[in-house]
Amino acid sequence: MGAAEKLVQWNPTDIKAELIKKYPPKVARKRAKQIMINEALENGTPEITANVRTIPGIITMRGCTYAGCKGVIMGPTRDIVNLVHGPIGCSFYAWLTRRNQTDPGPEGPDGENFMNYCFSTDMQDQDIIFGGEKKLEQAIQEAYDLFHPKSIAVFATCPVGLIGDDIHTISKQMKEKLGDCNVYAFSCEGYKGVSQSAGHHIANNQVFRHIVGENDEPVEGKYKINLLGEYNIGGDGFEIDRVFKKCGITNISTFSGNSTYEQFATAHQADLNAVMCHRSINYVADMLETKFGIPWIKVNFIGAEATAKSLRKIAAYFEDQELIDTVEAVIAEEMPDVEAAATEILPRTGGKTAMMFVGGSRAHHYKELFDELGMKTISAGYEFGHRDDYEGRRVLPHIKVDADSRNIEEIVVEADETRFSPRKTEAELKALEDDGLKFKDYEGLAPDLEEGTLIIDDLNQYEAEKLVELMKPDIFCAGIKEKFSIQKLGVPMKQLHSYDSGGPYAGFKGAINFYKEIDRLVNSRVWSYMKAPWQENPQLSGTYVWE
Amino acid sequence: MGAAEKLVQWNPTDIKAELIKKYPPKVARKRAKQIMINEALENGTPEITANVRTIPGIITMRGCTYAGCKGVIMGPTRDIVNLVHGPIGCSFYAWLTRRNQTDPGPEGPDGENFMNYCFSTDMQDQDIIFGGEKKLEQAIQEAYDLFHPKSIAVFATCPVGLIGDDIHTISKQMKEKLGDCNVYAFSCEGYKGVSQSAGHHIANNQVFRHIVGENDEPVEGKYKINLLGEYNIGGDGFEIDRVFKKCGITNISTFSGNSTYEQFATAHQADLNAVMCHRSINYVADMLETKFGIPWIKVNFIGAEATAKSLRKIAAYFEDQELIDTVEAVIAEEMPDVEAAATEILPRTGGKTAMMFVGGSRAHHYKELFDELGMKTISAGYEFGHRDDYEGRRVLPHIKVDADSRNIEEIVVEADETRFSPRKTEAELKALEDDGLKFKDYEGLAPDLEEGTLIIDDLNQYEAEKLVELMKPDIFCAGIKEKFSIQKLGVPMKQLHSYDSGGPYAGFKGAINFYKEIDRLVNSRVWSYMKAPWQENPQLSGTYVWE
Amino acid sequence: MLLRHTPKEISERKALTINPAKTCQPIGAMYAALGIHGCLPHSHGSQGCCAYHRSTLTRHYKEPISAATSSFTEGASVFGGQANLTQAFNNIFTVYNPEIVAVHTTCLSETIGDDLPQIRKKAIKEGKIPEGKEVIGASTPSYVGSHVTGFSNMVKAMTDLAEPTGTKNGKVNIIPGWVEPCDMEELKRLTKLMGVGTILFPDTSGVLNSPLTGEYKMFPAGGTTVAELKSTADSMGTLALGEWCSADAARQLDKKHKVPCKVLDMPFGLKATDRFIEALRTIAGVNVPDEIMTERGQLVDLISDMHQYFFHKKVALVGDPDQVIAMTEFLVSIDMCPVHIVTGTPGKKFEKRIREITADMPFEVNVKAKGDFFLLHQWMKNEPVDLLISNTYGKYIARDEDVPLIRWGFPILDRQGHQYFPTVGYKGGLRLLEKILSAIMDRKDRDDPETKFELVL
Amino acid sequence: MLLRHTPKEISERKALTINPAKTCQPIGAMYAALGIHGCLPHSHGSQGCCAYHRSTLTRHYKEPISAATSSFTEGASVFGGQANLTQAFNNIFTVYNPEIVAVHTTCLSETIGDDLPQIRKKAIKEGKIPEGKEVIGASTPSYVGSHVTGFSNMVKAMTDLAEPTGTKNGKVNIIPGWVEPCDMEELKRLTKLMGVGTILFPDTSGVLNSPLTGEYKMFPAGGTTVAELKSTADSMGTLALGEWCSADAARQLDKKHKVPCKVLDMPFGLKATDRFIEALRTIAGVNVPDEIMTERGQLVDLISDMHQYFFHKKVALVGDPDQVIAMTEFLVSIDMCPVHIVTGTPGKKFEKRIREITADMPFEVNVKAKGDFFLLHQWMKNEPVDLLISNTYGKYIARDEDVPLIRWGFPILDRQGHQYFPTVGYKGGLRLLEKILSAIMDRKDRDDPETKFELVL
Repeated sequence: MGAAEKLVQWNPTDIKAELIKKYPPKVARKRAKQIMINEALENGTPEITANVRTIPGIITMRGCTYAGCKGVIMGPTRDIVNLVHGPIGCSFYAWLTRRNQTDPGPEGPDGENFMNYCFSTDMQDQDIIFGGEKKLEQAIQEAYDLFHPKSIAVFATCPVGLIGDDIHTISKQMKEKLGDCNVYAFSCEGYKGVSQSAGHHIANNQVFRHIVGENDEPVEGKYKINLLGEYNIGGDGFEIDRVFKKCGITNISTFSGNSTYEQFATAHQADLNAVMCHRSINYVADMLETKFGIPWIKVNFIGAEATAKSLRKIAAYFEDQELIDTVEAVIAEEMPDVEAAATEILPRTGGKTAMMFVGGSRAHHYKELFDELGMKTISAGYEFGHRDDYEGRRVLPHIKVDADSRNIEEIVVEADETRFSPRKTEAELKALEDDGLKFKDYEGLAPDLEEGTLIIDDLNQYEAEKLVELMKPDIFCAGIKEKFSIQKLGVPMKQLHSYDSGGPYAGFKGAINFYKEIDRLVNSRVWSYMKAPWQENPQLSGTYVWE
Repeated sequence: MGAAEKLVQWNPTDIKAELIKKYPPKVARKRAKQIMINEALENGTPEITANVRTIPGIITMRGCTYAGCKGVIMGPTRDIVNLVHGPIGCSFYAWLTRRNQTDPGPEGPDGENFMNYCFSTDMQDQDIIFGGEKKLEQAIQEAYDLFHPKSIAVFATCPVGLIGDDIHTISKQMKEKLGDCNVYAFSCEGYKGVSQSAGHHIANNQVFRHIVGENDEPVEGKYKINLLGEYNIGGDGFEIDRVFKKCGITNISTFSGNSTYEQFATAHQADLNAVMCHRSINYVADMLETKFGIPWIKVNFIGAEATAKSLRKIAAYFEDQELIDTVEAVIAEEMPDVEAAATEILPRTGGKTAMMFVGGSRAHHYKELFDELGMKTISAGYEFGHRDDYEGRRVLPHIKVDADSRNIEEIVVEADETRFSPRKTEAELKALEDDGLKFKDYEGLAPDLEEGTLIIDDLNQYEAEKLVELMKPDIFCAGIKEKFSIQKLGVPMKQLHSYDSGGPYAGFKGAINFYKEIDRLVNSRVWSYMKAPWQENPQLSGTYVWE
Repeated sequence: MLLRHTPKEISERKALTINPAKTCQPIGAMYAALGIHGCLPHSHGSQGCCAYHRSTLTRHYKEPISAATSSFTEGASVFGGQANLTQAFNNIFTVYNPEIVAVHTTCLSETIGDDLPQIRKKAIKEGKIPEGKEVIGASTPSYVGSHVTGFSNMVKAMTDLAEPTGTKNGKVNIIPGWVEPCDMEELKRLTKLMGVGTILFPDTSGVLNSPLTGEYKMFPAGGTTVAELKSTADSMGTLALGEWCSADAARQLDKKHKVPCKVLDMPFGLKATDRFIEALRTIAGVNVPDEIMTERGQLVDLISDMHQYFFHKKVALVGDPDQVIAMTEFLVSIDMCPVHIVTGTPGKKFEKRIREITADMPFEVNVKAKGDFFLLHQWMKNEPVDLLISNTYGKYIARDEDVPLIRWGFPILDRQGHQYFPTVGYKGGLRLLEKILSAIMDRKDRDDPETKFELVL
Repeated sequence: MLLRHTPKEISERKALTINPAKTCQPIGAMYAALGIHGCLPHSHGSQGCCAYHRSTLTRHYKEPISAATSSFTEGASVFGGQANLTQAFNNIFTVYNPEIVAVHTTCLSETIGDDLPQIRKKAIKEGKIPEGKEVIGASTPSYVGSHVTGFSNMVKAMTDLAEPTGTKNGKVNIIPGWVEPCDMEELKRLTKLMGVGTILFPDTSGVLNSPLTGEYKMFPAGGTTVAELKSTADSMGTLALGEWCSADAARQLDKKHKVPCKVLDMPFGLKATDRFIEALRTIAGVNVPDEIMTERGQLVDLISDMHQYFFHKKVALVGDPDQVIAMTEFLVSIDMCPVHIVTGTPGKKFEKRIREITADMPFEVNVKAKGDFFLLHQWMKNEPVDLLISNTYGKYIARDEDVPLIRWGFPILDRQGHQYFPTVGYKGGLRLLEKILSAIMDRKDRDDPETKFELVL
């Protein structure tokens, strides 16, 4: 059954009221500002409160700054030894749990790959009392002696900041001592900021400060770009790279799916930055533009149409007929399979409804795929998005910076004396803009959602359960923590962080995978088993019908 | 604890009385004749009754004629399609259940090997009513069309004889029709004879009649022998062949472990027949001598000493110094490992006791191994042996042939006009005999057992349980059917038909395997777990001792 | 290759069975008889049959299997087995003293036409069967049907003991069919939870999964007692689990003693177990207790959690009709696709039933009754599968075709656990799912390229 | 190779832990708290901790895991978490209305020195904790001990609820330690069979193996009730299963309420289960019922049947101290040889105990407390084994070294069954043997040359 009749008795305002009515007044007031009924007006939408503190005691989906920094951004880096300075837990939980895939490819089986390893200083109480600097230093040395990596990254967990271990100085000293190993640190204590988002920012800063631009050896390639904010979950990055290769586009560096140290180090040689996950990576995009003169555009490779559109944008940017033709040829070659799959599956998915509460961009990206399946997104939101991710970058100037955000370093970048070179003149950029190519722009989620759609920031478990009970979506998308409470309600739940164990869902082949997966989920007969026959028809006729 | 003190309160006569006292008089009388208290006299032992009917209703270890023919003798033949004519069961039960190993070796992965297959005409009621000849004919044709084997052997199960299917004529006709495939049949209905033994005889007859001597292409080799009555259970044959090879002895054909059709067909070119299992194969040995002039000697490769002894016998027969020296060298090379193993294990096995009730020769052969382990055989017997297997071939003339045996064909063989050639002159044989090499001779089990040892023919489940309860052996050896009733009594049981899943136990390496296996069994801590702590010490002290 | 001579091309075979997926009636009769307390099965034929059946059952259960035989000789085969059987009765009762002897025939005694009832009558007359001891007999010609038929015939023979007392016992007869001892235990646990008094027959629990204590009991504690078998005539009804294994006995009780019956599928998997519980619920007019509801919900939960790994995986399935039918329904219910289905037992209605169950599956289905492993293997060569469910003989195909194997059915000669961990009921369903999952995931972990190797599944 | 950088040569590491065999205290405290009925665990720290623990427990159980957090910000970290926690209490009881909130600390709140008891007192005073609701707190600094320590600390905190009424309740407290929900169920089944009234705490059965019914219960049916926890002070004694997991709580009850205690090994395997049953028997002065005797005998039977396959097989074993100690004893008792033994949890007495258990093994034993998977892997490279028993992280080593893996312990992220099929008790022993056997035999079937491929094992 489509969502329509299910929704009939509800309007968004009632639902919003339902969601917050049980809260203590203070909480209710705060949550009210984070729940927006979309008006989808040309000239923007009402303001939503986002990137604010999580309410203590309210069961949130959010993680911490360390998770955003070590887990999300640095997690996928293959040949960097990621050493966590702190008690064992933080390092343990971030060990292989995000399904970032990596391919030591050319170097083959002997290529450096530390992603299957977990490195920690395993701080003990005496380290907390007397300080952990010596132990960190020793740990860096032991890691170096065992593996001789080209780079070691140090991550701070909560106590480190409090006890005042100077991880940056230690790293600097060890870098000098070791000579052939770049060592640097991230002050990504879990208590910083209000969510993973702060960790992204901190990671962006240090990667840019310590790695980007380190290698000026020219990278070959006709159309050189970086792909920013793609983490190769379930092999998404592999599929996108497959398409790039087919188009003749050289992806110098992905931030940070399937990435290597050298890719970051040479990223400044690209002529365009294509930004996937705006939330987690826009800082690097901006800094690359300021320091090296590389423009950036927002792209989205989730959804076949979106992929085609993004490829066309890139081709348009390079203003090269050969590339434009190749891109069109590739699209023409890839789309038939996609359309065939859609045609077969659409009859079974069309008219169904979806909810998405993930990340800082995925909720937006995946709406594309559900559109292609004829499914309506009836509610969506981000776990750690900012206002600009909802309302678009046009609101950036108006976002008030609160205490939590102010604590996150904002590094000032200037044009590189020797290496800054604008890839396009102002005029060229203007011309491209007039042809519809938007630079440094992101319009956010809201405009893409229908009027009346509930947009909810930092959705929590209580609201999720209520939403599902009230609106009965055909599918709900979030993360592992939410998966089973939703499914207990008899609604299939798809993880859009880890993809359960599916993927890739990006690009053309990914779209087909996703169509099939959603078809499997929303049409699974499993949900019909929840009630036993005698629950359907409980009365006890004393006489059993024998043969 | 050694057997000694356990036995103290029993003497063999009492035990024998115990074993039969519960029987109805008729049964008691019969069993009394099959239970012999060994006197181990130089000039022979008292007479035992053997190879007589099993008593209906008494749970026997025995199988049937079909099992002896198809299962034992023909089972290990690799490249012959063994087609069972009858209802499905007989064929199913003989499918891969005997652990005969085979090695399509030289021909590699493409070498013919039908041993993993099970072929049956799966007779249905209409076949019983209207006869199964047409179906058999068709089945032979289908087997030929699918596999193009060089030979197809047909086996009759119980109903076939009764409904009068003429399997021999069918086989003859099909052999002619197919041209390049030797087809022949075995009338081995299960009801014939009194045990597997009749099946051995029937198999011997047909193999000799239809295969042996079929191929006169000379076989190369300096010291050519056949190994008779070795079935390569658990790889015994592989080990023996390894030793032969080392000694430079050419084993033309093993009857029938790891055998091929061609080996049988060229067996008449050997200069000596070495007989392992006297019971199952002596018929072929005799016929080969009569028809082709090949003498036979009894050998035993179970036990390191026995293996050395048997090799020396063969060397002695060929009267060739080079062979004699090689054999001595091989023995000198192999024995140290064996002795090392024995020295290590003997302290743990010495003085323990064993019982063996298997086959028609194994009970005798394995006594050798237990001797090497310092273990005493306190009772033994055969499942389907004849008097000569107990008392030696000297009693052959005195064995009265009863109705059951008379029904088993006794084929008359004459010297082959063209191919008969005595390998040794009467004088040569005499000389060798004088040097202690016995031809065509087997002294049987009894002389090798201590005086007073209980020798029991066709031991049944009831007697086995009683024996174990009364004499508490440290290990009991028989077949799969007996394994677990014995072990329930807390006595380890070793299968000497299938070796459980162990082996090889023949030759030098086999001896070491057996030492280790018996050490594991008689010293296993498992048997100490049968009683729970509270059974050892059942009284209930009301007050529990807390910390 | 172990089965290197098996060609991909399939040619029709009219007379030749290769690698059978069945064996003969008597072994089924013997297994069934072991489910009666204090019973000694007796094979009326040449001793080889008995030896083979005991060996096979022993290898499957790793337990002692006691059974006697008439040890036919050539003479008996000509003049009839009456003398042997009568003598056997005398020896059996004297030496082993069972409560009851359950005689089954063989192709031999059937071909010569021995008349069991008449021999039994005569033996009683001659006092060869002591007062208070029972002898039942089943005609189990090896050249008809299969081991399943023999099982069914012996279970049917048990109903000869049924003796109406005139007053109902308020119980339900449950005929479990050819399942493992632990399955019978599990059925008893479920009916007990439901609060339904039952007579389960046969019942091999406590017989073929007995403890090691240092004592050998020829007749262990378990099994349906003769008294219970007599009382089956007084039960309110009979639930026969499995058309092939159990229906005849149930209908016999109906025919002879007006005990109404219903034939259900064996309760393997969610739906068949639902029908079993629903039947107990309505017959006894009780509510389904929370404990059972929880077990059911756990099974549904695991299905939903793991559905992504089951979805559209292809399965080859071979076994006995009742088991295979229920398993096919279970596989289909979790969106797996049994594409090759074989039973060695004849019966066109088997193929019909399978076609119904698999009707809306996205793949074409090969199904054959009276088929064999050779055919199944050829099918697999033509359309490969992700999983093979079979008795131990499937391991040769599994290794050659490099397909994961789940051992299920009879006989299992090379693994342990089947006699201890039930696969019937909701809990049994959990075990089946666990086995299927490990099979699929072990293979995934083995074959995934390192780039795709997963920590979390 | 997945772990291609792991060298065979072992070099001493003073500061660097690689591939840990432990995690931090709070997750243990959270798991323990889930074993109280109607309890919401609360993590007093930054929200990342809570998110990580919930994710890991969810991946292990494939069940919803509800827990709240104080969501520290930088401010809270400077000025203390009292305000956050008090606000959390208010929100929790208003929105989720649990019976009890079980608070555990983190490295963050411990480092800044938050004082739970004081915060709790204040919150009660301010009415942030409603009448009749309970709050317990455990100090679980991540930089001390391991997840096992955290579990133990939370179980100890449960004893703060103990309230003597003056009259004994005639029951025995049983502290099962960190075992699976189904293990706790099995322990309850065994004590019930023994006729011993017990209070089992914590008890996650019915909480972390809940059914799929279309209804989401934040607080499922299972768990030890607050009333039961209060009553622990009136029990006749406490059996603590596992020195590391359970002893502290038991000794606390002894100290505070004179409830005598005994620390036993976790009942994995024959001997440890014998000691557990023997303890129940003597405490309650009852006889061991046949049903348990039969289960025991079945375990002994399977050991004897399969001994030939276990004999002198080498095993690498990694896990938590109490589990590994019991498993080591079990392996040795079936003549297997655990040659490399690691726990990530610190504790010299672990190494001592293992050395005692393995004293007369024919091979040298490597044992390390506060060890890691990296070291275990290096040991395995130096002396290969036939079997690895480990949590899911062992799969990387298993694949690289081509060693069969049995998943046992925490966390298991890639297989199902562990929450449904117990490994404690005699029946649990049967399951362990089945798993060990299949692991060994699957490998045998894979590796045997065709000439040695076996039908019967």
